[in-house]
Amino acid sequence: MQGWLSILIMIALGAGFALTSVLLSGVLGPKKPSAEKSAPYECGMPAVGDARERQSVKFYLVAMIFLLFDIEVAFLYPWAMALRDLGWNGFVQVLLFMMLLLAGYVYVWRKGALDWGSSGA
Amino acid sequence: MPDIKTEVMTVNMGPQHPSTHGVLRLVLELDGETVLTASPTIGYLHTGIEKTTEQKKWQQVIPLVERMDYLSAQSNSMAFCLSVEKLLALEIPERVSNIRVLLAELQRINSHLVWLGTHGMEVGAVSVMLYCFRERELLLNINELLAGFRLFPSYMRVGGLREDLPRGFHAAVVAFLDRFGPKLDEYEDLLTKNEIYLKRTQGVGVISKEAAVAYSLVGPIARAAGVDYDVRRFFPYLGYETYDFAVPTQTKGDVYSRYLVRVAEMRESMKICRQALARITPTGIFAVADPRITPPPKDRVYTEMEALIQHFLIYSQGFTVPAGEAYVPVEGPRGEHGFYVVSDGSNRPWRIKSRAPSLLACQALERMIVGGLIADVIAVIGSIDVVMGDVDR
Amino acid sequence: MDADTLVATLQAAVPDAQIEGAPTVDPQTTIYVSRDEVPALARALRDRPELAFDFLAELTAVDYWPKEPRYEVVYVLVSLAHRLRLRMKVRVPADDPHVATVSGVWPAANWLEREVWDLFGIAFDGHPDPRRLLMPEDWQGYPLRKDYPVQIRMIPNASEALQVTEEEFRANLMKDRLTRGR
Amino acid sequence: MGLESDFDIPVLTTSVEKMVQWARRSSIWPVTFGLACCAIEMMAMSCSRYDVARFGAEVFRGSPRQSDLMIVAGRLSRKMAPALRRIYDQMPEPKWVISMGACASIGGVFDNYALVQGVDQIVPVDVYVPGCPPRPESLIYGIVQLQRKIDQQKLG
Repeated sequence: MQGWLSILIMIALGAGFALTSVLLSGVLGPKKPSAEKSAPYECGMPAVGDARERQSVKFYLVAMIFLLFDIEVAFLYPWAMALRDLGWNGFVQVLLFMMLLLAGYVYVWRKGALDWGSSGA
Repeated sequence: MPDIKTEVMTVNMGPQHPSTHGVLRLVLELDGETVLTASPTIGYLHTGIEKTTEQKKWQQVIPLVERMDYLSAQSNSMAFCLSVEKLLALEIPERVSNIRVLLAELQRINSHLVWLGTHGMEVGAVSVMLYCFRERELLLNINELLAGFRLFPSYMRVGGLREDLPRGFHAAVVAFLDRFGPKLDEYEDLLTKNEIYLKRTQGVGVISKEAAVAYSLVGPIARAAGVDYDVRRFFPYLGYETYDFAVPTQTKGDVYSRYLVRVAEMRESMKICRQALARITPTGIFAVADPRITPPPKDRVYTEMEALIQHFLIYSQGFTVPAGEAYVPVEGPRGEHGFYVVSDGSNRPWRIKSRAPSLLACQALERMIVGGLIADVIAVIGSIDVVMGDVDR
Repeated sequence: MDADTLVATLQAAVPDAQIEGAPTVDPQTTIYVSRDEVPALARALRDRPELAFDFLAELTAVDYWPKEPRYEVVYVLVSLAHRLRLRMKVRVPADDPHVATVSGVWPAANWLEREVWDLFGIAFDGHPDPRRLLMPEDWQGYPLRKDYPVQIRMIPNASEALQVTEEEFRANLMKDRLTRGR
Repeated sequence: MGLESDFDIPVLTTSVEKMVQWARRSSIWPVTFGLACCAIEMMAMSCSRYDVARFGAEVFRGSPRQSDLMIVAGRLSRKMAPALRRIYDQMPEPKWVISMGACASIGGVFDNYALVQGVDQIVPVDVYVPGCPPRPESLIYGIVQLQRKIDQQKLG
């Protein structure tokens, strides 16, 4: 249990600092809401629609692809920590895991989801 | 993914925007990140300077004219003085012309440094801005040495200069020129072969040679597209034909070639500055000897009656300019600019129109950014070096 | 090629145009032309190889208020090939100030003409987008006219609608899109 | 700064108000509202020679939502006045305005139809900085004066 205590204290301090600064500014900060203040910011011009405009679907696609490969890297960290005692057997398994994702990457690349440039114009 | 039907999104890159170099409003219609159409709206900095000049005396117009294109103040006041001196048919001493050439070239380096700094920061190279503004402070020290004012020294007057060069002026300019050469190489090391900068600027915001002439683009933008029009070569003034300097041009007309042209121009300006400095004697004549225009020296004003009357007349009524019109083109940092001056024979100008190269660069902006990405819009606005004071006057 | 040969070649190019030379102090030949020959002259100036004035440096106007004809529209043209400069001036009367547009010949003239319309009230017929360029859209009067006061004591209108409808937004954008659609 | 230290152990006590005002004034983030020539001097102020970072004000935020100081740097034309008012309204509440230069303060040399003769007709101004354009040092002096003003302000 001893080892975990220091991590818990660190998490508590981090979260505590974040929470107190947010709460303090919420409590002490003056609040004068007004219609002009809540109007969407359009570089000084009157807004046309509200701020929640529909985005192109390309952004969503790129976000999904990023998420996928990010999790792959997240899995590599614990593997890298335990590399010594996993030995060759672990290495081959990770290789297999990365091959699978590499196939996915090549597929995404071929389908053209990555080329961002002038797909429209 | 070309077959996905996407809706057009309208983005208002409005007057208050960190990278529109002032108050330019661009309404962009985007498909994803690709710019379909762009319509610039200007006028957010319209100061009505041309109307204000119509009620000022001739000598009082110089501070107003310097605040039009606030990055090239010295070459603005020089252009105005040349037009009015053409109307007055004054014979300007050779030493004054050399000093004016030196100050105009220093102003060109000054304006290009602000351009390189802000353009570099917008493309992501923040350190370039800190370096450029550090060198620019040395130039502002020279302006302060001349007239005690950093940005708008108003040192040039119709008929010559305000007073003679201060002591230590030669040493200050030589010190700046010696230090600036290697520093410019440092900036080139930062950007010219920088992989990120090349990717952000090559092939971006291209404008062809014919479109450059059709849209009356001048200066570094036109020379980057291959039009080698430089007023110092085509219609020489102030003895520019006696200086040897090259006019750098490129052919591709994209953001990168404009960068190359401007940096090469800074080197040429340094060459001209050295040649001009060699011709200028530390003390000597600094204004035309015409009593109607140049006020007498102070010691004579205290002792002689005529000098007192002449001094009083010049500073109360000013001088009258014969009726007529004149336009002397000058090669400013942003290309050909000058003042179309109309006089009706009184001591106040009738009409002053400033030719604004930035206005036409703003108009041609749409052709450069359509088809590119929204991040390229920022690089292109930085590359055409638009000064909104010059656009809106 | 000096002043009168330039005027002669231009006269030969457009025979029925009355071109009247004018004395100048600066090295630009100055000519007065009448209002309805501007399009023909503009095309001739740009397309004739021996003239080749393909660069419109400046387009502005001057208001000689008490004198009649009141306005003068000034075109400053540069021939890059022959290194020539020409100043073409058109007299415009006060009662019906309009001139034919040259934005077809030189695209640069689009904004320059809008600025002259905005500040002087001289209309350019055939202009693709005749709106104000510098002043706010709803501004009354033409500021650079001599009879317009320099200072007008007016409370600045700082309050504007929070929300603008789609039509109002589209209204003050450029009407014809230079590069419409994909 | 109102710090008392009446114990022998190294502890300082102060009131909440003084601590909050000290926090507010030592990091004022200006919104980039550079209009004309004064903007060039504002940039020179934020660069290495005059370095406003020593006073905690060198982060120029692009959007008004994240800034608490508006430096109106330049001449305000009539067409831009509504945009200035809107940007001022969209800034979160503890906000201050510095009117930099003669044109922003009183219209400066351009007394004509196109300029708003003084920004205080549109937004409440805290500090006026004279000069056309003011030297970077005088703008820094303006910011320091604003910091003194914030020190005496009451909370809430």
